[in-house]
Amino acid sequence: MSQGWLPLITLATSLLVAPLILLLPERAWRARAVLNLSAALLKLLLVGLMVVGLYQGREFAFGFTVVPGVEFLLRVDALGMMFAGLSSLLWLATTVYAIGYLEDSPNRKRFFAFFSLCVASTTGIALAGNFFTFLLFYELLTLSTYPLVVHRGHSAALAAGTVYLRYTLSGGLVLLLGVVALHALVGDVTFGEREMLRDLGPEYHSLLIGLFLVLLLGLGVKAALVPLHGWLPRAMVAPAPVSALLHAVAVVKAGAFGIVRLVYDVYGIQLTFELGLLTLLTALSVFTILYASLRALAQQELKPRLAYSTISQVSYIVLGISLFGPFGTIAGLAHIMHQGLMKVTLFYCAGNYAEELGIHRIDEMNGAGRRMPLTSLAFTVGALGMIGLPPVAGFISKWYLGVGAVQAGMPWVIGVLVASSLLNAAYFLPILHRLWFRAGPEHGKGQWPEERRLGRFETSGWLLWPTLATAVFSLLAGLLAGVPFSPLDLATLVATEEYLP
Amino acid sequence: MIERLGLVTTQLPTTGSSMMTLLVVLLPLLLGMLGGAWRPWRGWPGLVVALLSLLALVWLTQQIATHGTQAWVLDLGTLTLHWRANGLTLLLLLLTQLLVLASAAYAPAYLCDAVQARGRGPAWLWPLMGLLATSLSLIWLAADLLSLYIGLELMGLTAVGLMLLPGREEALAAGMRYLLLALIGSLAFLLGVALLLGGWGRLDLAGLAEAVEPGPLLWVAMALLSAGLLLKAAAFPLHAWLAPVHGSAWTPVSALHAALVIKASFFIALQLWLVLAPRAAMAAWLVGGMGAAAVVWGGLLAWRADKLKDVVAWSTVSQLGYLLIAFPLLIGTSQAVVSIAWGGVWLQLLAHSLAKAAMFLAVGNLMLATGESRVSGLAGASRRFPLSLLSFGIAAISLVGLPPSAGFTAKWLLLHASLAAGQWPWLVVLALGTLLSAAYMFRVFRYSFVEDVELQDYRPVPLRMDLIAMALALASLLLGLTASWPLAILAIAGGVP
Amino acid sequence: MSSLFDVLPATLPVLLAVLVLLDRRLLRACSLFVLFALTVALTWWRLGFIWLALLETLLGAVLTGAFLFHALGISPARGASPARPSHGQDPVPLIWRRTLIHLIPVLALMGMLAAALASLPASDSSPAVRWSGLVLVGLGLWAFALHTHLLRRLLAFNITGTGIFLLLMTLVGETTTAAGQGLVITGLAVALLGTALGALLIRRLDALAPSQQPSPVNGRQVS
Amino acid sequence: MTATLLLILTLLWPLLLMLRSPLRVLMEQDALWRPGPRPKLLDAWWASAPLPALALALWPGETTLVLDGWLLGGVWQLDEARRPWLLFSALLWGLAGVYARGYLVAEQQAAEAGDGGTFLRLAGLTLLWPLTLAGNLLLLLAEDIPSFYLGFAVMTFAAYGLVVHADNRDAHLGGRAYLIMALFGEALILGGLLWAAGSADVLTLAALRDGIAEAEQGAWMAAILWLGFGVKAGVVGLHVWLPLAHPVAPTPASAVLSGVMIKAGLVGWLSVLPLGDPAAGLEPLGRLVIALGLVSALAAALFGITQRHPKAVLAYSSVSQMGMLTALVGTGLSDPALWPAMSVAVVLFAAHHGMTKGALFLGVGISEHPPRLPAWLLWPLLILPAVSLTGALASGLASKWAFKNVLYEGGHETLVTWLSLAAVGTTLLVARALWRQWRERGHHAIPLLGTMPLAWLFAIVAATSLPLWLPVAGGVVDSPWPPPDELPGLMWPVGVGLVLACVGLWLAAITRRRITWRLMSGDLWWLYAMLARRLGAGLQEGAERIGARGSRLRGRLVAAEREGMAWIDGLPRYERRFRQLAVPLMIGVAVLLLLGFWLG
Repeated sequence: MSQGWLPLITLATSLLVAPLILLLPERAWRARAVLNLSAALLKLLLVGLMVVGLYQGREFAFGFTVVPGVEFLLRVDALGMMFAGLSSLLWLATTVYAIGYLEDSPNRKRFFAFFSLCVASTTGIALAGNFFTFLLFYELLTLSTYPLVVHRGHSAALAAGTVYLRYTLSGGLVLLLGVVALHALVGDVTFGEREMLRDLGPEYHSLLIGLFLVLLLGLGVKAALVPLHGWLPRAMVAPAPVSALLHAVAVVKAGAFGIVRLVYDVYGIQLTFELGLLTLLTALSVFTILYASLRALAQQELKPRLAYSTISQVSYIVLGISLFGPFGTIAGLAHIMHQGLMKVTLFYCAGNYAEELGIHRIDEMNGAGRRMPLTSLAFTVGALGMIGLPPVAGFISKWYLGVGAVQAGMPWVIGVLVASSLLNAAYFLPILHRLWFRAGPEHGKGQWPEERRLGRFETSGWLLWPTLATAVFSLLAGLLAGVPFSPLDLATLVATEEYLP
Repeated sequence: MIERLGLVTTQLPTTGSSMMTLLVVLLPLLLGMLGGAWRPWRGWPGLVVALLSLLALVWLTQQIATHGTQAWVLDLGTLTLHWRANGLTLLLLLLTQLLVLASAAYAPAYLCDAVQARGRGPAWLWPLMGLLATSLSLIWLAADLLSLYIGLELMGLTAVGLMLLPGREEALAAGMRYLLLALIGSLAFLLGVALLLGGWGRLDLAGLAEAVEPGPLLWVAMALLSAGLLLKAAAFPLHAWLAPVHGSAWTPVSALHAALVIKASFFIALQLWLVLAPRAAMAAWLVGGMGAAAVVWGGLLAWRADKLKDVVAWSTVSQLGYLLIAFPLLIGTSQAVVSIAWGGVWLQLLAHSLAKAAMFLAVGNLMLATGESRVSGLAGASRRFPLSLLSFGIAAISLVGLPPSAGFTAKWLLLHASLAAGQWPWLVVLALGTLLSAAYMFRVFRYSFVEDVELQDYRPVPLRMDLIAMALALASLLLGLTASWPLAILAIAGGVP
Repeated sequence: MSSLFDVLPATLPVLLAVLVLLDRRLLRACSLFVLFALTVALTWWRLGFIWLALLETLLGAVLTGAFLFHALGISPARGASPARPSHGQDPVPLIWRRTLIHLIPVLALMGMLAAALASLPASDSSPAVRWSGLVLVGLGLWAFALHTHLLRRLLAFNITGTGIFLLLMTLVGETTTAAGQGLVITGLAVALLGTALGALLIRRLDALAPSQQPSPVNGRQVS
Repeated sequence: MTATLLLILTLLWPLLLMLRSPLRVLMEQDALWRPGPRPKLLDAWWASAPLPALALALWPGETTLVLDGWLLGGVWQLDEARRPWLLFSALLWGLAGVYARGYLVAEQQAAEAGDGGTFLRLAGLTLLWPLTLAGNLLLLLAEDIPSFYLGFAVMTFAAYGLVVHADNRDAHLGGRAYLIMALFGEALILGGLLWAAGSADVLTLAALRDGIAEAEQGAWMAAILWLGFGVKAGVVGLHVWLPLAHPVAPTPASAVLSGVMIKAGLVGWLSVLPLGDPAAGLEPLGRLVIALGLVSALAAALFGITQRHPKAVLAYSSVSQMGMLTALVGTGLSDPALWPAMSVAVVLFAAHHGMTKGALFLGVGISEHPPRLPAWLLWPLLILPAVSLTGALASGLASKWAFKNVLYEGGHETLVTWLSLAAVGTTLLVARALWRQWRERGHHAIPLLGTMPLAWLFAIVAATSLPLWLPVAGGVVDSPWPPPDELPGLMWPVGVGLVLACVGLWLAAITRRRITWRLMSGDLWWLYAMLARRLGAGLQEGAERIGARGSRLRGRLVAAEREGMAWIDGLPRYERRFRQLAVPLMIGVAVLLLLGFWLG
């Protein structure tokens, strides 16, 4: 029975940190840092324990009834563990980064409290065992990220916050309606009980299609599928660690993860396929991938470009899901992790450039590689990964996507992948060129917008080490994709569960 | 349906529970009198004594959980009064005691801070508050129309008196309007009661439930009763007195009023409908339609309101609309729908009461601290009054109906019930209401996050005031996941047929 | 003769009520209201409700009247001279269109009531009282909607209330008289309390804004 | 066991060397910004990067290394087919590395003296050179597709740094051309590999070849892959980066670019195309490949002679030679039966061209900075690899004989004729290159025993003696040299070429007029660039139009929102009515409810 408490404790590590942080005075930054870091480490440890337990075939579940027929359920499965692992890993990195990033800025207490809450919601989403619990944390995520988005408090941030709320709350509402409708149809939907909907019979099929669309609409907002993506580029006004977290794990991934759950654990891939919904997902994601890449190409500032790149990359996950067959599944799931690692690296780098040199626009980046070689190296790794070049993790995703597309009988998707790679290259390689091969202020041409010397190295160690760590991780995730416990391995585990009855 | 209301019972009350019930009803009044005599400037001593009635209530709960619904028949000569206590009653009593307690604990510090003992107002606060608690308890317990009428009138007049206490001009004008409309409302109620009495010659609800037969007399009586109660409950087209009244009232009074007084009228109306016209689906739809209009209208006006208290007051109008949707969901629908909606309605009532009280208290704190009553005066508040704002935020979560609050769970149940009943319009209404309430709540937050504002002088409020608001807000939040607990109380002893 | 004896106590209050509600001078209207209450008490006595007659005299006529006069600024201690002469004059702005429009809902209500009453057995003791009660209700509500002056609204409310009490007591049967009396007594007490509260409020509003012209009580449009 | 270790070391050693200097810099904090003397970057260790590869190529026996955790499962192996490639690639890389130490000595000295900019530029080169090498070696040794693609990509992108090393306008133009074309190539390769590997569900190259042969749409897969690798191999139309990138790179880098790296495209073809598989049914593709190869070979020659920069001329010569190789690969598709014999010839030809072209490129540097050698010795040494390239001598003769022999046996006389014509072109090209070298020869002599001349001399020796040491599949060819009676058939193109060259020279001499019309090197690039600009402008216009429409729409929405807000702001005015009409409204509600009750 004690195992049932493990998910709960994992959730509590970050959930309880929030009030504790609020209780600490604003000036006690050391205590806050220690608290944050120890909680992050503890959580990583607990998630590790659960992953090991999962491989040993143990069951972890915790639940109680909220109202008759509706259960709060935390459960550990391979899919959730992937997401939880990612979030706890990146939480650790981002906490370190945020401590350095927000040094000497106001409202740190509030920031870290909501930051913890945000991670707690992400963990909750990962551990949710049914749609009700999922929805709970999904909405909590919206709430806890809003103060982070408007953290700076200037009018642009507030406007972005308003847009963010408009999108996400409406999406959440639509999702709520969908989930309630599903609940009214078949009762409590525990993830993995796919037979509930499958056994409904053909007369329900049109209803199921409608429900799927409603749920997709709700989840698509956070996943930033194209007509619903408008909030993401604006949310860029948030501080860099927030952007990093929003893009890599928290909000965007929550949406994508929700779609994964919807397709695999609620409808079941077989039923989704039979209803013809996979084609819809494919079309949607393909359009998103190309459209967002084109938009990214037109951006002149670094963070918006990265934001559009996120929109495009997250759709890879949806694309992977929509390809019927184990390879597509593996691709989609592995990309959840891969994209998280790579994108978080890129955002850390963007933050480093902004903090150390005051760089926000792409044309200010000339020669920054010579001033900040390690950061630029990390950026290079991330960018190459986004393009899908080996040995960075992005290649693995792309490979499986391509193979999955062929197996799903849609080889034309490869063309989309290739086009997307080219577009990615078209908007990342010029940046790399500027970083490494253009003469800039370091060569006596012009000067940095706002240079500060934050640390002994090229920038403050708090900022540098997380950046390097995630870069190395994203490299290793690709280079050593075949070893046990790698993202690919976990994804394969999930996919086998899904396709083997 | 009347079983759910605890009107059918064969249980005779135990002496202990009778005593306890009396204690629960009368103790607040007694304490109020004492408070009026002594005018406490500290909340704690009174609070400790007031815990007595809470303890009595707990004991009563225990009794009823073991023995089932209890009913009392009071013979006063030829006049018979009927009282009963079941799960629902207990829940409402509990809520009342809790909120009155919280307001009472909040009031001394508030009065000290805000009013500085101007006039005789503060002396009247305590007895009136006690009286309010008593009359509310009476309403929850009453099982006949006479008791209900007495409770209703007592409550109405007390509420007017409480609202008038600040003694400022705008308070008086609004209060006068409130008084007149409340009186008219009770006249309509009385007229309805008169018709019922004339038609079937009895006033006890259980008896009436069996006796009444549909016909013009019943319909007219019900129409009059409902119209009067809806006026008192500030349902949509009859809501106009509400916002001005709150604008100038004292914060703890506003909290009590929005949380309980309005709910009492709603409770009576719903009870009468369930007892007397359980199949009048069409009329229930009309009430639901009023609710829908209330949701939209209240939401829109709250969104654009300039003053903080107006935002909260208009939000009350809007939220009451959610409760009015209970009518079409509970009346003339199948048993399955009713069993879902029943929990949803009362949970919504609980959630809204707690959250609204918390919100009024939090708003009071913010207004005291900033010295500003307008929403835009909150600029920069998030840095300076994090606790007040946090309690406001948590209460807002529940009001908007975002998880994991009780408001969310209630909304879930209501949505589920609407779907199960096939009544699609309510889905739209609930959705709209959520969006609107999110819009006006987050508008407040938006101002509070503004950073570039010069630091004006402000007075921090005592921590205890913040803590009380926080406690209520947390209660409304935590009820979301522990909703099975109030639902279990609802279900005990006659809650489920 | 007996029919006249029956009809007179029933029609007298109605007549008086019309006068109360439409009198241009407030002081006179208040005085008429006391008279009205006394006739109602008479009606109670005629119907055989002695307790009610007594209470009506005490609560309805004496105390309510006292509070009404208090609202006008006349207190027994200070004699009969009104503090503000303007209180005596409150011309009722009678615009025909408004008057008629406000009549529509009242008529609708009366129609409803009539329909309901029609399905009941006719009052064995005093049908006239029932109808006068009905008319009083309509009259009061109509005046309430029509007037904006607070005191007049209080008067209208009291008249409506009285109408309802009359109606109520003609409806109760033998067995339920006690219940009916309970309701009426509560109602009377509430009406008194309401009037008292209202009167105090009017005084207070008056005291708060003495400089406003015209005087706040007269000019105030509390709707 | 030793071979396996050597295999790992082959790939690891360049990476370790690469990391050495940045680590050294990192050790001393702030070394990057500190003025003053810097460590020596191009030392002997640096040049030793390809030594393990060389050792591995010479190590007897085959070896296979399976790495489960690596990418999607790594399989690296050295077999007889790979050995010649590895050998000549490693050799040329080594020679070029040694040569670079001499060639870049001026920059090296400036960097050591404390010129920060030069130091960083040089540091970039010293980092990317071993990385490119590692990619190249991985691509040769990899048997699993991901590793192969990884090697290919690493080599391609790291080489960008070598191309733009000079950091001037031309260098950046060359770099851009290189990168854009390479990206297209990579994209096509990725697409083809995914398609083919996905259809067959395989992860190794051998299985991939079988898969393509069996696949229903194998022809398309093969075509895409052929085009993808064709970018690297300089197939006509895709070759535009070669003449732009080669002249601007430092000479040793040009040597490896032309000598080894463009062979990677060829290796790619050999690795993924089902050559010699009669079941593949790729004959039409084969014919197309042959035709394109020949066009490539001839057109490049014609265009190349108009160039002035010797390295550009040599680059066109590479295009031409690769065109010939392309045609030979095409026969593997169109006439599968011929392939077993032809593959030997192709390897020989490729190795010959790699080494010889390497030597020629290195020679360009030598003619600019001639060592202390008498001119009668220096210029024949410079001419020797050129003659070899034309096929008149040494390794050129042997390789030409090898494929002609096969082609004659297969009955492809026409093809031989065309190839001979191409050889005429080659002769003209090398003559032109040497002429330009002569005209631009330098005078500042460098010591003979420096690293530069020695590496060059060794390259000439190795290039000319290639057939003697190259372990072509199944051992060294029994008799690499053609029988004497075949010589005229092999020699005539050279003769014709020489005559034409002399005529040209004579014409130029008698007219004494400079040939003013000169074609821009990079030929089709300019066309592509113009088309791309047009397309870009069109896209931009379209985007602007869409953007304008979007902003109009947004403006309209904002206006509507503002109107709506204004309307909502006006709502409170109705509140007064509600307040005034509370009682009638209450009655109204009652009436409505009554109606409701009445209706049921």
